[in-house]
Amino acid sequence: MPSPTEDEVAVDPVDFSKAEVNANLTPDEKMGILRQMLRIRRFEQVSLKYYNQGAMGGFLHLYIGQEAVAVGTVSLLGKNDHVITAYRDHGHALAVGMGMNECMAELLGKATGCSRGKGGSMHFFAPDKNYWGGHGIVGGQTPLGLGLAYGLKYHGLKGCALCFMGDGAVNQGAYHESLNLAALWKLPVVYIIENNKYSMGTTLDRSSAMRNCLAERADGYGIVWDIANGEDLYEVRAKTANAMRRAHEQSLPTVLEIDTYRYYGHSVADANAKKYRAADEIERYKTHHDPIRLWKKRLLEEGVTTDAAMDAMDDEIKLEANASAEFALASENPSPESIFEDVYWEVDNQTEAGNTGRHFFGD
Amino acid sequence: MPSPTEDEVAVDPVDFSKAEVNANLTPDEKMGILRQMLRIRRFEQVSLKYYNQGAMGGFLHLYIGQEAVAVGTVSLLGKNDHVITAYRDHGHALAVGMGMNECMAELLGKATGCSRGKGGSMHFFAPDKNYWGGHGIVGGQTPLGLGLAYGLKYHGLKGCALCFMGDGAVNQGAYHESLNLAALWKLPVVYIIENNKYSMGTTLDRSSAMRNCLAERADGYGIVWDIANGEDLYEVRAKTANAMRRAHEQSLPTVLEIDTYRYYGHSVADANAKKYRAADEIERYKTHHDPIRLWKKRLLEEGVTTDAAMDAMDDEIKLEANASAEFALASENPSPESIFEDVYWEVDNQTEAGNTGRHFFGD
Amino acid sequence: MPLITYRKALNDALAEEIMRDENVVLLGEEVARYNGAYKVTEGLWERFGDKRVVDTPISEAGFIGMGIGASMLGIRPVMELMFWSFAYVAWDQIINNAGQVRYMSGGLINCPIVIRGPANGGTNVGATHSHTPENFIANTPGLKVVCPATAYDAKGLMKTAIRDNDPVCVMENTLLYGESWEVPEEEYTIPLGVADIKREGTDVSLIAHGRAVITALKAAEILAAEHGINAEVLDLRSIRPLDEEAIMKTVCKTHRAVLVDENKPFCGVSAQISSMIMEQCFDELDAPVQRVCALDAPAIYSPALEPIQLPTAQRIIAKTLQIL
Amino acid sequence: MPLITYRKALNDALAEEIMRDENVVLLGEEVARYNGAYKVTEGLWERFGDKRVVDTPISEAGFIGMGIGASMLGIRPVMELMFWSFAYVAWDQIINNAGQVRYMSGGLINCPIVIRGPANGGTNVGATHSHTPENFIANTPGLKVVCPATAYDAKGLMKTAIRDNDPVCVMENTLLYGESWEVPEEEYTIPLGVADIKREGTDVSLIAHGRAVITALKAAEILAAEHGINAEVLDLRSIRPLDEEAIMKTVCKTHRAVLVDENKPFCGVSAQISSMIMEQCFDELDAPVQRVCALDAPAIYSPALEPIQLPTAQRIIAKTLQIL
Ligand SMILES: Cc1ncc(C[n+]2csc(CCOP(=O)(O)OP(=O)(O)O)c2C)c(N)n1
Ligand SMILES: Cc1ncc(C[n+]2csc(CCOP(=O)(O)OP(=O)(O)O)c2C)c(N)n1
Ligand SMILES: [Mg+2]
Ligand SMILES: [Mg+2]
Repeated sequence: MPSPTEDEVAVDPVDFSKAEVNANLTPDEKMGILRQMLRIRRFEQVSLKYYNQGAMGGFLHLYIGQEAVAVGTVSLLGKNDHVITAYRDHGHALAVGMGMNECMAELLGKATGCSRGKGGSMHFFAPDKNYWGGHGIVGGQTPLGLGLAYGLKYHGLKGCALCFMGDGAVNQGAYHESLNLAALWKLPVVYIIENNKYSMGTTLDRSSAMRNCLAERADGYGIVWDIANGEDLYEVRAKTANAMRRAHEQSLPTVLEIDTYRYYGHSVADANAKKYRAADEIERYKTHHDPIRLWKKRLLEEGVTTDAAMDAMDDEIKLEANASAEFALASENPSPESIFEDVYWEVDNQTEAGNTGRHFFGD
Repeated sequence: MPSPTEDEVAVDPVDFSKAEVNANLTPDEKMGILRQMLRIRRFEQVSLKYYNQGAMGGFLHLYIGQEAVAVGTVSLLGKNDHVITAYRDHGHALAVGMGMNECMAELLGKATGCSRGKGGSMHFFAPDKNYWGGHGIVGGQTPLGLGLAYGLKYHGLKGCALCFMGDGAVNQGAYHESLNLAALWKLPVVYIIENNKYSMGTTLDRSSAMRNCLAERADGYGIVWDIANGEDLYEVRAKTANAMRRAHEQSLPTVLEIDTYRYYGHSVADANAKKYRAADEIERYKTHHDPIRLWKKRLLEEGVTTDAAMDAMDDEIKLEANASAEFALASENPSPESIFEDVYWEVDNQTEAGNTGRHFFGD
Repeated sequence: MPLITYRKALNDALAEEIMRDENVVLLGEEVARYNGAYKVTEGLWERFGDKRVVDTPISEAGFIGMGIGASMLGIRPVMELMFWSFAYVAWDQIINNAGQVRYMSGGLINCPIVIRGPANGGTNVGATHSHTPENFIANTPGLKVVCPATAYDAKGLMKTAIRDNDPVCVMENTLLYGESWEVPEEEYTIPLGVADIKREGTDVSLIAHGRAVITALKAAEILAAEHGINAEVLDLRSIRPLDEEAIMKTVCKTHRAVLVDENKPFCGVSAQISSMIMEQCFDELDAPVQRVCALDAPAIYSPALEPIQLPTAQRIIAKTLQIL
Repeated sequence: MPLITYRKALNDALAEEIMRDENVVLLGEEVARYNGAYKVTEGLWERFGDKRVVDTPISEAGFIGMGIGASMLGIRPVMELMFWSFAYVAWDQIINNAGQVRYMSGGLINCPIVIRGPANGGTNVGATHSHTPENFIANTPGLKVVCPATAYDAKGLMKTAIRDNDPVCVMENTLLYGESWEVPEEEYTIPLGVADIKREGTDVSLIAHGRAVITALKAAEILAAEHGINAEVLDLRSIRPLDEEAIMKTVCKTHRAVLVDENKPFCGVSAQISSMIMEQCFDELDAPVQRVCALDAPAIYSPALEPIQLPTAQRIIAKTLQIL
């Protein structure tokens, strides 16, 4: 059903490891991919522990189970490729190279957090790493992603914007407006629908009408689309590479739907996490479809590494994660005065504009 | 390209006059259709005259050229079928049977207007005739139309909502949210895209990305769609009847795109009306595709009537239109106090709720 | 009277109205099978079934607009916004369709719809999730808005809102859902547009709505205990319609007012109240009316800081002492 | 100085900024080939081409959000809303994305975007097309908003808005587009946050913004001619940032104020100004501050009535006489 176009790279339908982007991977790069997936998982497991201890406020939406999507896609990014996503954003943040320290500190609302304690779990940002957040309003980031692509094209840069979203987000109007604009103006944006089959407690079939899949709605705008199995890192990379090439070479958008699964509830506060999904469904995914487990198996099969080496890597990452918690706990809270910082650029930078007229009211 | 389904009525592809809804039309009914189209045209021609004289404010969006769409579709409505449209709403208003007097008076902002002078050209309403307006925000009426369908289904009534919109409106997010809901909940709504090929001065290809047509976007939601030639009354009726049957019998939505054309500018204030369209394009439509001219030709061919009879009808309607202007001009302006009427039902009806607390501020 | 939570009071109100009127239908994200993101609709889907309690996709403009359309046909939809903050994706539907269609039709149409959900900061969910748009709703003639501060008020106002023939926005508060108050077992309703003196006093009027009422009551206790000041606390309950008389009455009684709301200051509800007091009882005032609002920045996430961004008893006390 | 129209002044400002900074791009419905629904962008597409002046589909949420995203990468989009009323379909993008992203990112991002278009009633386009949301925008820390009343101000403020590194909303007025004022030929800018005394006076301060300034000036002339009252007219120009000092100064000078705006009364801009005056110069006031706003109903269509729904010189005069 996906609409193949002539610019598609022919890939072996059963083995995406042969796709050019994968065939060229060095053993080091393959280990790097494992490292990133493990960093996400261990970071989030530690965050969960502290959330449950009451060290954080608000929501904590865990990405565990979906790691291959963020890591596989982000592993392809070049200098002018940008990333933006929704509130389930820890995975993408770590994948683009953010440090666990500033991420964990953000969860604890500390001044050392990546967003200085102002954003929390849903709002990680690292523009220096082409990472534009972290957005809490479902679908709200989809026009922003388009804007990144517009900016690239305006500047004449060969790059693209990967704009991630959930399966529930496809029913927000802003996304459809964005699809039309992307197609009309040939903007290099790749919409990646991380289809984990639930929007909160609502199953896909109760939230979205479709013919065969969500990405297919792109057809109506003449946008090329594809679906990928999110447990297979090679497939994620191969199909994302196609979309990115389409963006880079032809300045065309793509909608890529990636099948995946989250192990935890919608957020940690989701009391119903085990009610709307059968326990064995979750078990089945953990056992048979876990992206980290499957990637490890691959690496062993390919003779890239050994169990011992992977365990050592994992241990090191666990230490890193725990250390980030120490760092975050030891960090200062933001000062009360900082409440009024980061509202206006002109005020923060004490420009003449920032010093003219009253910018803040009340007292 | 339209997606045919088994419930479609087989119609002769070249002659829609054979479709059941058309084959059963009596001569009187056929003359009734002509009458309604003429009423729209003559009403608007008179309104244009008074608009140009400065008797009206705001906008005047003329429907002339598109008459077969409103009249053809509305001619099929039964007791539980409802209509809602955008700001180009005079045609639908007259087609559902509103009087020229209250419509013309509304244009002049008089107390005798259908909306008591509060709505103007864009906001004609007649709930007693199942006509729910007249809405000025592009696409804003599309969820309302869905709500009418929801209400019908909730009440267990066999009916449907015809929700009209322009070709430019398909790019508003609310429409897409509505499509998903319509499909998901099987709501008896028919979205009718009156594709007159321009949204203000923007041509279709500069506003909408598509594969083949606008209606096709419905595919992504698994909604049946179709396209119709809006100059052919029989075709409009045949295809609308299919959609309505689908709504009535199966409680399913349809998107029906009807090709049509407006002779005047976007609104009468559209100074560029002749800049973004070649003069001969407009001429061609008037000469070869005018729905009234074509319908008259049909009626003559079918021997339903004579030129003289049609001329007599037209004269009578012109009188009616002119009389409506007299009526409107002679009507009173609304009183200044009426500014505060029709804001709250409870206040208007002087209920206890309406008399409790302050409802209006300032003085 | 039994003590029940604000959440349960709302739940009871919804259940009672569903039973009373077959046109009442609840719609919203996760309201049915999930029992509501904040459990306000708990058990209702099980009791009343698919027709009366409906889960929606994440399409606020679509489903709220749909509810408005259905209300034109006499359905009485009660729409849950998981957060009122999400109303901004449906803003056009709320302001232009629910708010203006009666007017534009010269009174031919009315929209008996209720839009409800929590509108508050204080739970560390960040700037996009902490809006309190009662000021904007009240700015719009055609709409009504209430902000109950207690379980008793929540139930009584919700029932009235559902029976009202105009669009009513009910702004609840996640921080209050779990708090308990006395609520009678027998049926009652509370009219819109009637404020409530939550504490009698003589020296100063603290005028508030929503959770700010609770904060004001705390401040009043401290003012009494530590400063010998006897504050009256007026709970507006309903913002539009507004009980202007009650405001004037308390101000004429105490001659001093401190207004408390959780809006951002610029054009917050308290700005309106202040300007009204100015216009209508200037000569009664012994001191300028003071305002205590949220600190004027987007809602901060940091759990250490967010509590001080909202009005605190301390800030209310400081403002009060300033004018006494 | 040449007399030029408000429209032309904006057009010149846009042209000059397009030439000055290659990152400035105009986007909006009909802004390019059609020359703008209200001709503000007339000739710009012909002069500057497809890259710099871009027609958009009718997708306000999509294209405004896109502009915000592009601004994060250093583009300086100037987005036209054909009417500010249409902002409500893009409200989430404006409030939550343009308004909050800097804060939520701890200052890592800024959005140098301008959103502009007319925001006014008075042209018989009905309730959905006549919104004046400067109060809501100003309620939102993170956003800025200006409402020029003259061609001179329109040009100077527009240029500053485009150069400002924060999101700035410029609210124009279709009734002013065709009016002319003196505008210097040499380049100038007007800082945001600086009010302007449009008429010196001693007896009462008329404080206004946007077209209400023109109405206030008319009222001042009549007050002088017919009542011997010398009114000062302060034009706020910029609502956020706000020139509070100028407000206090004029009030301390005249000791009486009548506030005029075209907002609906409940939480209109004048409510905020009134409450500020109350808090900060209560003792300077010889009479309660008065407000003149739009009559509190959705904008009526009727051309016979709409003019009286907006503030009139007569209403300003009546309020003034009441406190003098
Ligand atoms: C406009 C809006 N409506 C509702 C919500 C509340 N909400 C947050 S996440 C969510 C579910 C989204 O599901 P999906 O898009 O599938 O993403 P996932 O959580 O599965 O990653 C909902 C309803 C919101 N944040 N924004
Ligand atoms: C949300 C919104 N954006 C812009 C406008 C201004 N506007 C009114 S009609 C129109 C063109 C609509 O074209 P189309 O949908 O094709 O309908 P037609 O006028 O051809 O009947 C525009 C841009 C509006 N009313 N609402
Ligand atoms: Mg999901
Ligand atoms: Mg059109």
